[in-house]
Amino acid sequence: MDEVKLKVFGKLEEVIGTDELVWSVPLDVKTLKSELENKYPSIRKVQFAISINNKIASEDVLIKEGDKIALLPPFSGG
Amino acid sequence: MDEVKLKVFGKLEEVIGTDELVWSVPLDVKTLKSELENKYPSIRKVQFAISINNKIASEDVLIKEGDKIALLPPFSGG
Amino acid sequence: MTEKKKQNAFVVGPISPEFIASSIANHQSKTNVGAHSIFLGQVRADVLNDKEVLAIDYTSYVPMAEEIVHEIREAIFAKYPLSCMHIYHSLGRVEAGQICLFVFTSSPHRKEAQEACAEIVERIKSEVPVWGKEILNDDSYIWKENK
Amino acid sequence: MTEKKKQNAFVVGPISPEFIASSIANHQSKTNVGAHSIFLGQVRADVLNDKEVLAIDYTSYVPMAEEIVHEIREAIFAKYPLSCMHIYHSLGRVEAGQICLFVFTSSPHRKEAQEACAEIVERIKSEVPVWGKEILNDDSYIWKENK
Repeated sequence: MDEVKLKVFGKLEEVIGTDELVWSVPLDVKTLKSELENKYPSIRKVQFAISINNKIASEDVLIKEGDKIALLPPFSGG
Repeated sequence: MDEVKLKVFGKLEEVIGTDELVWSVPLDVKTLKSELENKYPSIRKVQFAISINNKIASEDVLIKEGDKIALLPPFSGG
Repeated sequence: MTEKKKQNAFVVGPISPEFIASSIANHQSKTNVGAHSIFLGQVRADVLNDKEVLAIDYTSYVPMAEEIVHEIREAIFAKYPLSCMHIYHSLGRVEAGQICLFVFTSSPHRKEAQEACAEIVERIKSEVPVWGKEILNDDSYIWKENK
Repeated sequence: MTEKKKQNAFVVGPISPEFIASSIANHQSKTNVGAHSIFLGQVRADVLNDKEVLAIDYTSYVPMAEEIVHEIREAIFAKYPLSCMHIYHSLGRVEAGQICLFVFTSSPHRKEAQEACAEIVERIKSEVPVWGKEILNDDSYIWKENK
């Protein structure tokens, strides 16, 4: 079965308890979000975006092996 | 007879040939301008404002003894 | 003399006034430049829940952040006739009163440098994956969120 | 920590990057400040009638100029919630590539510092009695006019 790594940042890293997860693919962004929320119910209270290959992805995009995925809470640079 | 000093700046200082004139007062700003243009015809081609006590003055203001007067060509600071 | 080479946007720790000075001094040879606009972000000692912010600890998803900063640079160079553009953001701990963001634009006339600088700052804050953890004076912390 | 004391706006010769750096460094104790906006005017080596501008020689009606700068400061402090404001303009000769105007505003949040800085620059250029004589590379000169 194919897998991708999910990089986890900021507040989410604390809530999930790690800076990297491994996840089975293919699946779309919306499905990844709901699988994450099922496995880590406490992340439901954290708003976050998902990036695929350094671009913020919309919910219908398919994630496949080799994609670089990251879970990004709201930015606070500057 | 009462007199004031007129400070002369920038391009006007060159055209008139000095950085200070002495002028008979009282007279209004409009009259001063026309007297200056009669005495120094070449200043007609230079746009300039007149300040009284560090404020740009409109043409109807009366200049009297003790006023600080300056002839100010267009600014070019910055 | 347009300068578009790829630059690293991140520096470790605060951005020093001396670094800013040398960045300004480097532009004395660019005699087509008439205006520089600089924005500096400085860490505020805000009071949150009766506790004072001592510092902000910045982290980033650096590969994505560098890519986004590069896209912003290209878009701003395409939109405004700039001679130069420099963008630096801190990573790691920056104390209250120290500088964490330095945006520097230069152009022949002032409007372009000023508008480009303001637009870059807005885009950096909303698009670049950087997170600031506000360290409070009782050793607790709060994750900052840009509005 | 609003700082409104009367300052002299004029400096003789160019404004150095080191002066700007120390001005920035002086604000590290102002921990309510989150944003600095800086504008720098730099002398351009424009080509006029096939001759290059080597330098600008600035003169001013200083007592009036200081009074107008003071009025601008008061008006801008009244309009924007600024923590600090600094305005410096050169007198005398400033070579192409050197800095002749330094406007520096600081505020808790960025919008106020940015807008105040831009407004000060516009007002300085249109209201303050300063004249620049552009010295050309054949020893002739042209009196500059702001548009």
